Amino acid sequence: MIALFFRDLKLSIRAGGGAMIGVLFFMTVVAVIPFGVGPDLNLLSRIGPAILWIGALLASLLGLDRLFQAERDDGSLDLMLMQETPLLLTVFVKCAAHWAATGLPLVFASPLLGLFMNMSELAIGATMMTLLIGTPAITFIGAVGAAVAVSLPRGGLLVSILILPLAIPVLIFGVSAVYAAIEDPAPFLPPLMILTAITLFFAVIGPVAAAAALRHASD
Amino acid sequence: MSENSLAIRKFSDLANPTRFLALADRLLPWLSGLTALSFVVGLWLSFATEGDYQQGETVRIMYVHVPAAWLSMMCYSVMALAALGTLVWRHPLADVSARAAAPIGACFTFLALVTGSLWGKPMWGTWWVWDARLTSVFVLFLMYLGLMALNRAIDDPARSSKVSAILVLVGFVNIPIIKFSVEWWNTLHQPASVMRLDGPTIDPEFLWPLIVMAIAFTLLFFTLHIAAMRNEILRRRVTALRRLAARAAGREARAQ
Amino acid sequence: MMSHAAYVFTSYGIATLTVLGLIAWVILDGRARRRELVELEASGVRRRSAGQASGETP
Amino acid sequence: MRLMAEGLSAKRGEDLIFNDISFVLDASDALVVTGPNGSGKSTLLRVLAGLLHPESGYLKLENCPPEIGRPSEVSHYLGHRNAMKRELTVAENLSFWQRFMGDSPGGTGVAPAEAVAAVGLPDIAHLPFGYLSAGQQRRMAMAKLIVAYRPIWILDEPTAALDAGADRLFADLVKAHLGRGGIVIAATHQPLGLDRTKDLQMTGFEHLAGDHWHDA
Repeated sequence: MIALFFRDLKLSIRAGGGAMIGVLFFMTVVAVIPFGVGPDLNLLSRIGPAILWIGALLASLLGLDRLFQAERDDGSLDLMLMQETPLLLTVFVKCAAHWAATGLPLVFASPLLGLFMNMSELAIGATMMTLLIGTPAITFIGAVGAAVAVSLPRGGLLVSILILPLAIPVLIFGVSAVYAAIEDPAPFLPPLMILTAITLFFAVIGPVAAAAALRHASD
Repeated sequence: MSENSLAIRKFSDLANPTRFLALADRLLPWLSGLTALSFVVGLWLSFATEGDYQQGETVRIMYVHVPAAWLSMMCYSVMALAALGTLVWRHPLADVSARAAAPIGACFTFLALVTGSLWGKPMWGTWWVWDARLTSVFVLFLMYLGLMALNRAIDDPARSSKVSAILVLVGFVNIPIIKFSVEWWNTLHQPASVMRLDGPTIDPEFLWPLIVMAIAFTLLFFTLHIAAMRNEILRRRVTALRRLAARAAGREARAQ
Repeated sequence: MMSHAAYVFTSYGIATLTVLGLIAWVILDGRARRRELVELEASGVRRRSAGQASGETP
Repeated sequence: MRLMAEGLSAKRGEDLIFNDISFVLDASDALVVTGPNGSGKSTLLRVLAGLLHPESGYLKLENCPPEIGRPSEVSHYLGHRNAMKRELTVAENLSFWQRFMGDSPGGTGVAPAEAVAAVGLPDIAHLPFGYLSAGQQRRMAMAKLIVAYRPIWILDEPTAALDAGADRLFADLVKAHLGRGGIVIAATHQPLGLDRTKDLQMTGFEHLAGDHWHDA
């Protein structure tokens, strides 16, 4: 299992890997927003966390369809299905590797982009924390979409359409946690706790559904 | 029907598409007649009662909006049941019913959204208001579209049935979460100044039209669902025959 | 601003339109499938049991 | 170790590909599956590898260690695709598969370097897999068979992109595996050069099984 984790990590860093694309897309999206919204700083600082979160959501959705597609194309998915180790665990490790390769860089890039959005240190800290907790949930739900769309020729686009409605709670609680941190009256902890609960919930549902979908999609 | 055919026989004889078609042909005229009747009564009732003292005429929109919203939720539960049918009991018709129900569910959800916003305009002054219920119905609408896109993307029904069933179940599990998060989100951003959507407390005078309209909508749903399932079976029959023709042509080509 | 009755009328109008659209879609879809079936039958593709003698077992 | 298949049949989409296939394979037995294209060879092998649910019939392993659940857990599957990552080097690929698959009870895999030497390409283990020619890639895929020990080998046209020299090399590998009491099931057109093999002739298209859609 650890071998799979490090192999996937090595793969995504190597030439063809998706790690860099996710972060670059995240940066371009966030960098473009001020041109649309206009340069006045207090507006930007108010919508900053929301923009960061939406950028992170779209960026992680971007790299998801390659999650199983590459394995299926070169035949290693068949071998993974056959192994004694439960498919659930293999999918979980693959999601963890994918998150480490694409989700984590987003978290590290968010402070830099937070400055773009003229966000206060508190807001940047809160955004980083919520992104750290929230992005795994997106990867786990995305795994279900990727597994469902693995046998489709143009599955990539379908993944984001299928997954977006399911990722809305993560976005809602992520951003509301950050706003709770900034404006004093609202407490910071409850939304954060609910966000963690959602991530843990999807950490179970995601691999289970993805494994079932993979087993049925292998023709 | 050859007995040792490989399709798995499940609890009712409905598992056999041909018997289902026969049943549908017998049932549909009755069902559509009943639907038409209940619609006439419903419409008459909803227009016979005078308007609400506060909302005036617009309360009549409720007679369409609320049943449509119920229907959109009921349709998704029917699809979730069908998803269980495909995965757990491997019922051959379950996927047909899920695939037939998706467009109908999407139309009812669309109807609920449109009538909701039409109701919102006179009362809250805006076409669209991010009220918790409207928003979660909108998310449900997105899920319907996603499922329809998936069903359309996978052309081979045998393989796609299980995969879309899994997605329906994952979506079904998520509905409470989405509902909860939208409620939370709504109260967070908007102090509860928004008037409750379900309007005045329902006194019996409004209850009757509402119930009759709800029954009418439900009957309409089942009529359309059975008819759509019949079409889906015919569509599969056509694809099966086309494959047979291609296969037969292939064999003759090999035979010459 | 549109009068209240106009809203009621529009919402019922849209409702009937959608319902009629649904009914039309179902009927037309059914007819199209039956036409395809008839064409297939005409082009000599026998349904397996309807065509051959019933003796043939799969 | 005995592999028993009883009344296997499988469907691809709506078509029934093959029906009622049974065989018994004891230790060091080889089964060669032959038949025209599209006759269901690959489908049968995918059913044996547990990648495809058979429509009816079952596959059973006898007198094997109890913790083995499905026959696929103790079998190697070499399909048309090589299951190797192009960006990683050969050594990385092989060592990954060795650590990921692990050895079935009753045997141990060889070190990647040794496996690469066994297929006759000892000095290019450091090259990325994408640089190799089709024949070399196929040989490396075969090296994967001996990196992790699996008593049952399921091979789908293993000698497809191979030249004569590689054929002989592969036949020795298979003979060595059979010598150690392994079971080999191969779908191939050219003869594998093995002496004692059981044969299974695939007839091909049975009939359109999706009958419940268009049947009376």
